Amino acid sequence: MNMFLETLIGGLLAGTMYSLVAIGFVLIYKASGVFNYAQGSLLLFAALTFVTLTDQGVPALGAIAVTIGLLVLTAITIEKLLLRPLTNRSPMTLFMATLGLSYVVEGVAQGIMGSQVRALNLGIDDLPIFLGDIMISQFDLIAAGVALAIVVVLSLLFNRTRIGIQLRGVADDTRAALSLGIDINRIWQIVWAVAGLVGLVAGLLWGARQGVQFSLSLVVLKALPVLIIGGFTSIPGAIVGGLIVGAGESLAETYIGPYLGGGITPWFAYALALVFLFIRPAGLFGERQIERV
Amino acid sequence: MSEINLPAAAEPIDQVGLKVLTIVATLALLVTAPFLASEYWINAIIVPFLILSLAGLGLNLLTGYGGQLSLGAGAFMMVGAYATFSLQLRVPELPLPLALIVAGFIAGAVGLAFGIPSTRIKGFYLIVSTLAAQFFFEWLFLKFPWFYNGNSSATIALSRGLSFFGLDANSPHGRYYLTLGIVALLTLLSFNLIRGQTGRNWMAIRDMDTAAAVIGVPVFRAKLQAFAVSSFILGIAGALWAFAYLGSASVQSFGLTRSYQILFIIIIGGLGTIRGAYLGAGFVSLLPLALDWLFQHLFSGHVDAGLLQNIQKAIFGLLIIWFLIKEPEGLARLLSLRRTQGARRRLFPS
Amino acid sequence: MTASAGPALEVRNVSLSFKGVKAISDLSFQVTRREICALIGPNGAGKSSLLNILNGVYTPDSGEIVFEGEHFRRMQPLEAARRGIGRGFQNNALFSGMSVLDNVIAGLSRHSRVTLVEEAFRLPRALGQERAFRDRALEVLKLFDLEKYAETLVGTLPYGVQKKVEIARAIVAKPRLLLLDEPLAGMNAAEKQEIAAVIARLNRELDLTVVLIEHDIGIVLKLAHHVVVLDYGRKLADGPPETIRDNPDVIAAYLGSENAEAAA
Amino acid sequence: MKRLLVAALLAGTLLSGLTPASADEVSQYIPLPTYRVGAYASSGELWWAGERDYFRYINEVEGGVEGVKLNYEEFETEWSPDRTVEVYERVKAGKDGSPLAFFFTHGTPATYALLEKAAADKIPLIDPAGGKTETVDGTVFPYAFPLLFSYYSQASTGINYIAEKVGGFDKLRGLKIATVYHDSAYGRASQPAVEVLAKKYGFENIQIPVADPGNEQSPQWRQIREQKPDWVFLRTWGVSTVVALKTAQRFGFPADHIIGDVWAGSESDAIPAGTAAIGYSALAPYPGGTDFEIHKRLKAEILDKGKSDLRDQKLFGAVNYNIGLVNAALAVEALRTGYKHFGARPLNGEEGRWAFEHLTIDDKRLEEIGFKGLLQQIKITPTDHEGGGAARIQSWDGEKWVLQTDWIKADHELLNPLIQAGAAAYAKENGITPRTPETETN
Repeated sequence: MNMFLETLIGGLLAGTMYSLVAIGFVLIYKASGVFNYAQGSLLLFAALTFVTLTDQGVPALGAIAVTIGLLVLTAITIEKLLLRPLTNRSPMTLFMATLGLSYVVEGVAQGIMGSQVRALNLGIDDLPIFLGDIMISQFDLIAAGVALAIVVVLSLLFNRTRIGIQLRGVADDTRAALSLGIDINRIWQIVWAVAGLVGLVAGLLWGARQGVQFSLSLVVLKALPVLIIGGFTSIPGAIVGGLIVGAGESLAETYIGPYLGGGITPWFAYALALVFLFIRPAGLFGERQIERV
Repeated sequence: MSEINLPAAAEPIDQVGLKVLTIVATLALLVTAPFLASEYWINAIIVPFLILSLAGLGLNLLTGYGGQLSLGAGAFMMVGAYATFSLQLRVPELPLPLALIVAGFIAGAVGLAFGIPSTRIKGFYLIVSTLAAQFFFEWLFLKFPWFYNGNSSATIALSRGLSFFGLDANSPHGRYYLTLGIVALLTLLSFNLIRGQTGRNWMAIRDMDTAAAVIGVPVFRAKLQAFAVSSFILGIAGALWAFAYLGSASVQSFGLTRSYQILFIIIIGGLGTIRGAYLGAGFVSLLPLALDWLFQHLFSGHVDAGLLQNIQKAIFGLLIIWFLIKEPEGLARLLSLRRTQGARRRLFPS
Repeated sequence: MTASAGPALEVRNVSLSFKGVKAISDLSFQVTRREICALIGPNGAGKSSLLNILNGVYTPDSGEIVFEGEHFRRMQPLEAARRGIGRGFQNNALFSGMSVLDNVIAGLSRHSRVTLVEEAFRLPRALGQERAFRDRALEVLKLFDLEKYAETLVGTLPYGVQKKVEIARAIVAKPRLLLLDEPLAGMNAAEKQEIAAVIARLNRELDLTVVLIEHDIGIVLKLAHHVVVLDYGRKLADGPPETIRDNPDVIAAYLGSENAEAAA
Repeated sequence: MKRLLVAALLAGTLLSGLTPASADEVSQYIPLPTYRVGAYASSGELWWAGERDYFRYINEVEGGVEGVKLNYEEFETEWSPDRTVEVYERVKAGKDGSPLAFFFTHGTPATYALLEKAAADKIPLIDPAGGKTETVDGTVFPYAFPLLFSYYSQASTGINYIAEKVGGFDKLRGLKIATVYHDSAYGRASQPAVEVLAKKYGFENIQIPVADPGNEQSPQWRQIREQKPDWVFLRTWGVSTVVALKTAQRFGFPADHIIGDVWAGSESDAIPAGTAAIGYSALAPYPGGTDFEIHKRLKAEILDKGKSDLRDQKLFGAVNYNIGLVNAALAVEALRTGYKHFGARPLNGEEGRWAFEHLTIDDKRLEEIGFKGLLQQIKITPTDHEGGGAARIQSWDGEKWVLQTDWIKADHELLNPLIQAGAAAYAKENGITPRTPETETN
């Protein structure tokens, strides 16, 4: 029983790490209807920039400021050179364009900053904590706290600020928002920049866990099932989806894995997502699309 | 050839003549290619180019014609390759061409199974199903030694080599003609499907699936057909990739990057066109070589090799974006002689 | 021709809502065989939603549909097509990447009997069917004077022509019930007359029952045998054109001041 | 304009097929399939720097090998076996008048992919501390050279080291030794050897797979916490090593009871793991460090003259850099052996095979070339394509790798029958008649 509980809790906490990545996708999807495959590359770019700067002796705060500046610039560039020319194209075209974007971001980031693995120490001691017999990872606990904080900050941003309310308008009904004179291009820039920031946070946490290197960009593959389960348009959905995927993977590897020879995590999340798709095509928190003909 | 004499307004006689001449020239070139090109060009460029074209064609039927986005092309190629290996190993009586066809059917059946969700899931949600296939088969074919006959390297190779009804096809020329023959045949069959009822059903679903259902297109069946036919072709392409090009293969030969590569081929070449697969495959095969050459001549020695490689990667990404923005119909349209055909089609309407 | 008497189509107590907002509430009416029934009402009255229920794009929350004596809680799009319900859409839903001819042939899909293999190898049956489909589609195109566009990519044609292609596609498979969503929208007066005449002729010569949505009251009153007025998902009036024109509720709610003038 | 662009690209490609011939002196062509892009670039970058620096040193300081200059050229593969095959096809005919004497595969999967092709083309595949273990048997695999340290030797050396730590082989009985492995052909390659060793010494063999890429390993290490093994043999690669070490720390498994294999024991693995890597040991057929004679020579002649390929000179002497040095040195010494026999001119594949099969580097030679301590003594024969089979053990102290032991040899008597059985099975399946080297001429 303890083993089960520990597996479950460990999985749930690990799941929040997936949620952190997924939130960036949700933001962009809500505002511009794009499944942004390049989110993983942006995450790598953000973390790599930060580490490169601190390696050069730039203090952490300064490095964060410069990284944020670069992320904003990147967001503006992407909006101008990619989103705007592709306005009103199908979600699939946009998706494929972001696939191309990921090549560009990875090429530029690693070309300039090199492909060496960098250590990233956030000063979090990852020593186990025990709750009775149940072991909990301190690092994952902190990551979960950060995820929660991001959700709170984002919901404040959406509900309390003018930009946020405009953004929600764009997400709900792009045409109506346009007719109200909302500058949708600027909204896109802001959202992509915010998604970059969320990517920075996720990149730092993941980077602290596994070193800042190319494989950071692969976490995108973990985020997709999370989004499917939680729904593409809901930030709470990203959290719940992450928890389900994390717990599901952990339990499956422990309890089903041995019968199948183990190593089933890469596809298990996708199988789980497929099951959810059959039951709830729009995800747990997503909005059902109404077909208009 | 009596049509040539008709005063067809659409195609003046000299144009038809030109067309015939082009076809004849192409055929002649294809047959004599092995004697014109070096062994390197056949082994390392032309054969893989043909196989990638075939894979592109397979995916194009599903994505470009059927409108169903797939990131699992590699998975279905993998199934075809491993099925061929198993058949050749365990049913040695079955000659290679038949084994390829059976392997194609197995891949088609697998594609059909992973296509079932497409009846409930639309648009890019479908990539979940195809990615599930990708990861599942990478795991399956590595996990269970039965699939690779338990050898320690977990790779598959045909121990008896390639033969085509008794003809030895192991030499570069043999591989070339084997590949060319299969690719040409499957292209012809695909072309027939596309211009018939099946193709119409697929395109109707791609252009507007709700309307298609309402006017009586059997959407469910047509989608599954698209998955099955596409996977059939991908499966055969996978077997050729493994045994006619690489010689031996492992799951890594059909990983996610392969799936992306096939997708890029059809984006660049032209979604929803047959020749797009060829143009795209040509582009994808030749671009890295061309960039290599260009960079070696321009910057060799001046720029760090790592930087060069990363710049090439970024350029490749930029080209993809550029194609999507400027030429959504890809090279097929760019190189089209009939540019006057009117406004652009819009694939995948939102 | 199957059921001897009774209505061709009956809508019984149908309700539909989106995200809690009622689009149609408890709607009932009947359409008699071989009549042209017009659905009118302001935007958002639930007219298109109703057509979507009739051929299975939407599932109603409650109620049922009776078509030629058979009861349906929910219609499936393909089932609807198979039973002979044709449909034209409000904003053209043509297959933009295909030629005019192919668009119309697509309407014959459910009659296709050839297998994939026959088609891949172009066996006689496949070729024969292809020829038959082509002939039938050309025949229908001729009806609309569209043969000259047969090989043109449909997305490149003007709106009015596309509208005609859509009707051609809807009737190519000889439906018994035709649902048309604003078939005359965006056309000039001459084109409207032309299409209205075609609809009337189809109705007369092919015994086709027609349910259409149209905003041009003048044409509706001339063309339709029966008018159903909807407002906010409810039925406001139901009857022959003459009585509708004089119904004070309808005038107040829908025809309004300027529309009343147009109707007069 | 667009057409012009496409035409230009096509023209460029066609031209790239034609190679400009530089006339006067013919150098030995050495193609290098490399990965500076993609998931494994972090190990690659240093590796190529080491290889290139050594080749440059040989060319510029020693005037080539026996007077023959080395003409090395890189090809990007992103560690993809398919792209390596493409490179192989491209270069197998040689270049500028030089045939191909051997082909570095730079990756186990690529070696697997090329095994049959290279045998048919008679081009030796060189994959030190990698490759297919059975190819140690040169009678069945004349053209495959898993030099130095096969995967079976890795397992055996690891167990030998554990035995040394616990105080003798008899103490292994009843211990639990878990292998955490990257779930791939590479990761599983040592399984048969561990199985035999477990039987011989009576320890419990626990195998735990980690699926690629391995960036979440809680279930695996929870299993370790449950089963409480005494030692963990870590056979991961890339990011999965870092995550393994970090997760081990989180689950309270001591790092000084984890022994990594060759490909899990570089700075790229240890540095990102931070404190979690302190005390972690790894097998080192290629130890890290700059205390070796060759490093002094390179520093003076290459680095200080600004000719190094290293982007960040802090990484001089990193494990991956030293891998590059050792690989390059093996190639150079083999070529030297060949030139002495065939004359100082570029060798072809068959001559290359002869050269590798007669490569001997004894202690004296190691001193001469400055590799003493960095490279073990090597003696390759037609029946033994490994030629070494020993490694030193190094431990991470938080800053750098520190050598703990001298060379520890694998138990070849135990492993050889296993290898020969595997090779014989392969020969039977593929209809190969094993050659009998004793009867061969030259």
